[in-house]
Amino acid sequence: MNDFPLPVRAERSNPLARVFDELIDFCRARSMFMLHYCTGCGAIELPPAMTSRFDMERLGIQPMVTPRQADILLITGYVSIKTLKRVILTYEQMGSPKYVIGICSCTVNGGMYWQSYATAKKLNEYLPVDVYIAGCMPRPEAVIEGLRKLMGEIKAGRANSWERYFREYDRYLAAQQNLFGPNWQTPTDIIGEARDYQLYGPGTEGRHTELLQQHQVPLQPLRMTLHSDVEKSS
Amino acid sequence: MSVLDQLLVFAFMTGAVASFIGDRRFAGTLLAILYFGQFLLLVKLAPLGYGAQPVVSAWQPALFGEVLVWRMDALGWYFALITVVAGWLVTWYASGEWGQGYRERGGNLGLMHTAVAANVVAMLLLLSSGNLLSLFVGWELVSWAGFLLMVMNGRESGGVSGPAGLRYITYATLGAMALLAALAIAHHASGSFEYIDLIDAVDQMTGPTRVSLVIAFALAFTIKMGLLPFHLWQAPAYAYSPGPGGAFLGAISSRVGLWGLAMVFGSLIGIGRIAGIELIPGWFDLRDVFMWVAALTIVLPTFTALRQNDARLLLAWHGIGQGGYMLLGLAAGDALGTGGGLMHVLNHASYQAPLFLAVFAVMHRTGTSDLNRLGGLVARMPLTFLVMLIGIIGLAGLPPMNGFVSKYLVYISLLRQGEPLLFILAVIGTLGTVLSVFKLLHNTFLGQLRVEHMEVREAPWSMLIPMLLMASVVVVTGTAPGLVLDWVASAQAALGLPVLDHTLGGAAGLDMLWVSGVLVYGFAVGTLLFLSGNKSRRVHQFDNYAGGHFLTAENQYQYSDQFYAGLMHHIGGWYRASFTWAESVVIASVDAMSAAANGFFRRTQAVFLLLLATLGSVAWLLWGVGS
Amino acid sequence: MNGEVGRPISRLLADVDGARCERKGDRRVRIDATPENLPAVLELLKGRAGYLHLSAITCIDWMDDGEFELIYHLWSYEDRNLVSAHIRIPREPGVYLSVYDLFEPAGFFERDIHEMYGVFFEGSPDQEKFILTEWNGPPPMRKDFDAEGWVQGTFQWEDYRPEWLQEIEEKGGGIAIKPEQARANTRKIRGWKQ
Amino acid sequence: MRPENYQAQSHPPSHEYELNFGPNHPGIEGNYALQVRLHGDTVVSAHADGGYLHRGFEKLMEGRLWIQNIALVPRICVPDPVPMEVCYSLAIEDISGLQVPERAKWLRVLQLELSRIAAHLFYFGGHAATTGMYSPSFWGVADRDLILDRFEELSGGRVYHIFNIPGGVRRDIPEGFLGRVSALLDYLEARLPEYDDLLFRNQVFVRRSKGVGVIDQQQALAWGVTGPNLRATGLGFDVRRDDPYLIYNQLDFEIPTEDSGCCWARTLVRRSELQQSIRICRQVIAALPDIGGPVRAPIPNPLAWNVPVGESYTRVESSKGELAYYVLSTGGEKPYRVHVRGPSAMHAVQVLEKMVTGGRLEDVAQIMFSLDACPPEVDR
Amino acid sequence: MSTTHLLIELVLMPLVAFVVGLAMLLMLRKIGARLQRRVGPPLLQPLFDVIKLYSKRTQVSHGLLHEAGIVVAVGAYVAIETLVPVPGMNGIAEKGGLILLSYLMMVPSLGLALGVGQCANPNGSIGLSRAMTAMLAYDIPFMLVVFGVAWQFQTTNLVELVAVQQAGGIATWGIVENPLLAIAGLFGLQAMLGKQPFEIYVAPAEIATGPMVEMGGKFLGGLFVMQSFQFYTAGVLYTTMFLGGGENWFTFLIKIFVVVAIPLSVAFMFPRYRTEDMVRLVWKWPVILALLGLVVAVQ
Repeated sequence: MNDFPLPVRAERSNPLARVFDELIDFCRARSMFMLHYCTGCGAIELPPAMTSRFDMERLGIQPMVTPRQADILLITGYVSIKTLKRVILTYEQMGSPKYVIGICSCTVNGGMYWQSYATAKKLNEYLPVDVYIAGCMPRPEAVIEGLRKLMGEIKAGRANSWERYFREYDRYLAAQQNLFGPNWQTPTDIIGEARDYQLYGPGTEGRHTELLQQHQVPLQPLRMTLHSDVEKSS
Repeated sequence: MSVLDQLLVFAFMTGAVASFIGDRRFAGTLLAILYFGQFLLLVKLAPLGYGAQPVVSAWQPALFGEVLVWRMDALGWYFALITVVAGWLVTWYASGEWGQGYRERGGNLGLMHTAVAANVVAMLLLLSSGNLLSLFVGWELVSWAGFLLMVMNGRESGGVSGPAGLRYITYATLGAMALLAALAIAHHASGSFEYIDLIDAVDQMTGPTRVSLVIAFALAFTIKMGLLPFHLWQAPAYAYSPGPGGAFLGAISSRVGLWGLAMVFGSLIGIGRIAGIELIPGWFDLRDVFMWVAALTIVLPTFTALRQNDARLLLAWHGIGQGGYMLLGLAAGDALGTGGGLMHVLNHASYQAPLFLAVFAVMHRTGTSDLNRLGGLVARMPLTFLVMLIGIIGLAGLPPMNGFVSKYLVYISLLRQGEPLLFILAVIGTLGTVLSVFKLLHNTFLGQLRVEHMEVREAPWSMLIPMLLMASVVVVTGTAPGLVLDWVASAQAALGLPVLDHTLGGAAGLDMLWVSGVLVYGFAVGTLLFLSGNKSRRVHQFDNYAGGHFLTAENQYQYSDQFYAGLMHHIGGWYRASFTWAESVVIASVDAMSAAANGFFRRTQAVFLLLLATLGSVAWLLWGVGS
Repeated sequence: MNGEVGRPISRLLADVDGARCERKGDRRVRIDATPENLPAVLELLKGRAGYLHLSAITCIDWMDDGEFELIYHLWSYEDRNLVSAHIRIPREPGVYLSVYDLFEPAGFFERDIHEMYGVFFEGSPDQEKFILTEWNGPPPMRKDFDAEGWVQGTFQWEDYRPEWLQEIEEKGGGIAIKPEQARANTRKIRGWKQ
Repeated sequence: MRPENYQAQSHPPSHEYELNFGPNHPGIEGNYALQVRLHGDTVVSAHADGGYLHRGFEKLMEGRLWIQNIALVPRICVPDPVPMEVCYSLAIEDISGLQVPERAKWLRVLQLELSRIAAHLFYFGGHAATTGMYSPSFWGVADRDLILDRFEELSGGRVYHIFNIPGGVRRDIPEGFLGRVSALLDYLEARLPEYDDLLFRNQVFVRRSKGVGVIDQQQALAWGVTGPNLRATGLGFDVRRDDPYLIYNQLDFEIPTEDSGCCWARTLVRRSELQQSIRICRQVIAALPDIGGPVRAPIPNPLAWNVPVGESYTRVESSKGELAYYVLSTGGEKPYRVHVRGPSAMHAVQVLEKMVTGGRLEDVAQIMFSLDACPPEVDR
Repeated sequence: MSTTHLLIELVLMPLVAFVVGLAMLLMLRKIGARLQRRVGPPLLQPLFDVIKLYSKRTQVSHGLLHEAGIVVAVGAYVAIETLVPVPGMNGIAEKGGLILLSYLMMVPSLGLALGVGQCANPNGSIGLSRAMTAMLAYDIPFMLVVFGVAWQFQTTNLVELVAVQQAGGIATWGIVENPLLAIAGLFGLQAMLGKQPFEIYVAPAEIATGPMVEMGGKFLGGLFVMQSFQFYTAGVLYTTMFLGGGENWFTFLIKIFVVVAIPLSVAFMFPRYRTEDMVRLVWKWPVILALLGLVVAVQ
């Protein structure tokens, strides 16, 4: 399944840089902003995990409102196809490093809705998933345990599966196109982003991105243009 | 021939050139050069700004046995400098693509140039008037020159400018009548039209005479300045003038009213004597009346501006409100207040003109100044945005721009005099301005770029450079207000007011050099902090949070109409209750009067009837506003 | 009171041809009506007997009979009685009248039935899709739509063979399940078209 | 989804603009969307958009055994799952004529009311959070957790209990359970005054919610509003009393009503209901020791159980309103048709759209929450 | 004062403000946690948040202005910190004064407004319009308070203000001399910090955190920094006006933390008002109190 194994954080030779990297990873692990997006019924166990009884904030986890602000996307339960589109858009709008946690059995393989025409089955076909927390539904302790596991992975510099989305975009796009049809597109520019982050890999572009580029209207960012620039171009 | 004569002749020459070849393609450039010549002559007069003796014109014609005298002092020079620079830069602005576009749209470019030049000449004549007679002549010229500029834009403004101009000239005639009355009183008391005789005579006047003299002068000048309750003519008249003309009018034209009031408060009658006229003994004197009028002039038009959806009207209403600060400072009477008030004239001109020009640049490119049809233009017109940004910070009176300095002086003056209510009204005006100008900036330049504006280009350099020059004045005089305060101090000295003790960085415990310095330092720290993060990645505006939905060009995703809806739920009723009602009454009456005047004018004894009609309308107006 | 409720309804419906009334329980009455007289029945129930509350409209697909059954569940706050009015309409073309003008809640139920069964209600205010806005297949609640088959065809049920399992399998352990033996196959269910 | 059109030619002037409440928005309850068009901060029109939680329950249930579906039904409404199980079981019992033992009935009532309390505690927090006050949700969710603990003790599941099956409940209560429930009720009652101080008597909250989102009784009846939302308009209709099931006709409880029909009234009704539920629970706890006997009627082999031919329209009162199941059996091992009539389906679509329109942006989320609509129940 | 000394102060003052401000952010969250019966975040949580946000790989920006807005918002507060005197450090406080400071404190908001404006999101724009309205609302009582304090002590210079109050001891503190103004000021502080019941411009349930809606990574981090500066500045300003400034760092820190703790504690017990209700409230009670205080001050 993993055609392109991801490198663990490269150890830098400069000890100062190493300490710096470790500090950043430590802070990333200790400050996880999760997106306030109740995708499925597992979301009902998040309020207990967040509120007075289990108090996620003591671990530095707090809910955030928009994808831009968040680090973790919690997929709490089954994702219907309609939701999955929004989830993918949301995921692409989040700022990397970003982590996806699949909560509930339904995200693993469709769970008890395996024969439903409306839900997507395996979440990791569409998005790189860092941690799965199985159960229907997992208890708040399990959710926190899963988050702690993710914390450990981040601290150790191993939680890099967000890079997979850039390196193997074609594969994820294939699954998305399979489900949503060939016209599927989002306003984000994953390939350009992959180039920006030096994550452009052999799997970034392929058959499916070609299909995407055929019909996608590329949304170039609105550059500030001065008089002279436009004069030249026009 | 003194330098003043050279200046006046040069100005006449500019006007003549404009009227003969103003519609040629190269005329704008030529005229800009001629204005620059005027500017150089003014620079030659610069010693006036540093305490030199007034310069007298050699040409002193007699009229009905009285001599017309022109003499430029520090105050006049200060105002003349602003006038000529404004005239120069707006002409430059109109000299290139804007002028062509204006002509293509069917505008009479030559007439516009002529009108601007006529305004400059008239104002120079007025500002250098040496006695009451030349004052009156200059006054009339300024009124009619302004009228010319206001009404010439009938077609482009959709027929709005004509009625607006007519309304203006009605008010202006009333002002002229008042000035005539003041002249009559003055001549009666002093036996001559000379300022010095009048100053001597004021002391011997009886109370009622003095009061009526002050009121007559004040009426004349406040109407021109657009102070409450005579402010209703100004906004539409300025807003619908052709672009550079509107900018010129908005920047300086109405400030001749303040010039007049400065003369009255300073040399002619004296603020001390005005304060001596007690309306409620021990509580309320005539100076308080001026201060309260000024304070209300700050607040009410500002909050009217808040409701405007047309960028030009919004700015024009603010122009009225800013006049309140100047008068408030002047009426405060001490060195700080008058210094702040006088400095605000230059400051106001320096940001109001580029703001108008920026709006007209946007109009030039997009064809509209309706705030609900714009948005997101910062990506397409960044320099125009910069000009507007600097302008609005100045207009709102936030540090480090120059608008803050002059307002600060006024605030401190009020603080020292223990006037909390006036102080808070001035603050409310500032806050209202912040709200209103942010709406202007947001709705024009921020938010979603509309699809029909995707291909819009930045304004041409012929328009940008004058705007940027003026905007740079805002920054420079904000950082080093001492440059202007020197001139202001000389003007104060010329008026016989207490002179402001200042440094290059400011006055009254304020040092803008330091403040600007730490702001730059702070921005540098902020930039360093910002750059310490990873490089940012630009995204398209459709790549945006919409509750998880996909944004497309079909979504209307821009908040601009009813921008302060929450506030208006609270104060919206106050507008309906008082203000728009009065406005509609006045508009309706003025319209009726204009129509009647038009009818009369086509009869035989035109002049007489016009005079009669104007007087009648004025009386009716006064009654209408007063009740 | 409860026992008496059935009778007034039957009296009420005496004028309507082809409407039969049957008491099913303490507070349950079943009416069998025809597509033609159902609006009249409902109007009578609402106007004369105070059946103000349309609790639900149920649609049943009798594929073998080529009919849809529509059941209108009405509740009377006064009588405290629930009436279910049954009608059958032909499966093709699957068009019926809306009762929105009588019962506003019908707007939602008719919209729901429209997208789930493809029954079109004439006069309903909004027959736009609500739930299945991004679904292009046939109306899924019809019996001839094979959800499981669709799922099998759409999703890849690749083997769950993580690395650790592969290691075990290489060593001869583990349980390899062939796709055709996996539980996710289509079982024959009565009334289903394969 | 709209066609991705990034190249429109021109825009109308932006007097109106769009905002999307949801699916990813803190002002929406769960995964649901409400698109509003606004002028200033006044809502011009609103368009509910559901289906994000659609799983096709009704289709799924046609493909599963009667007994398998018991595991499926509580998932239809996550915050208040017990009524789903009970209603489905009641329907099957109605069709097959199973006689439920008396003790099981009382146990079901106990669960139903505990579930209602839990749902209402959850609701208070949600409603307060839409007005910017987060402390009640922290308290409410934590107190609700204590109820979940009791459910866990009873059934092994915190949220989905799957405790009610056709014929009764799965097993009898553990030793000392009633005492612990009783202590929990004491605790909740002691907490209520604190909630009153924090929320229901909070003047800012009253100012925010009073007179907002008003439905009058006529509109409520016409729009098919049920449950606490209907009772907040002054009509004391409750399925528990007016169409009694289980043993509700043997219990002594009141139907609280309010007259104003605004968000504030809806919250107050739920607050009073919470007290009534505690009262009911206390009656059950008092009565249960005296009711012996089995907790489950014998049913055939559940894996090969062909429920006899028949149909049933069964209603219960969930915390959101009138919940009904239409179950049709053709005598097979699987249901031929199960139709779930959730109360939220009415509240969250037509009623919400109508109530939000003409209102204020500030109140959109509040109105949505005060209706206590449950999106999974709408989408099914 | 030597130039070196001044330069050190210019560096040190914002740094101290940042550290103390972060501690105040922590205090905010701790107070909330305690009121909600929780443990709350660990001690260095705000620092972790800021470092993490600055180290995000993706930094989504909608354009130059979006970036400049954050720079201005943070930078203006850095400048402001050098204008408020703290024990042992006056910075350039003598070059400004109360009125300059009141106006300078609008500059960060303006910077933020520019940045948010380019995000092209109506949620943000509504947030801005509400923030501006809130500013109009609370600045009126606040400026009255400023006027009253300046009149009371006959100076707008913060250094002199502190000196006068410290010379006379507690009896000359603003809060003792004119408690009405102090209460009005506290009211204004609540609104200035944008906490409930005046939290109209963040309002997650209505406009999805308003101005912050498109802010991620270092942009959000910048806002965190800005907020920490804001808490600190508000605390110091209030302390300087009413509590005699700081004799030494120990009492000074106690004072500013207590001052800031009051609005933060109130925040967790109220919902937010609607905009017009907020304006009405702020224009009523604080203004009346401030006017009464002015009467007292002028007497």
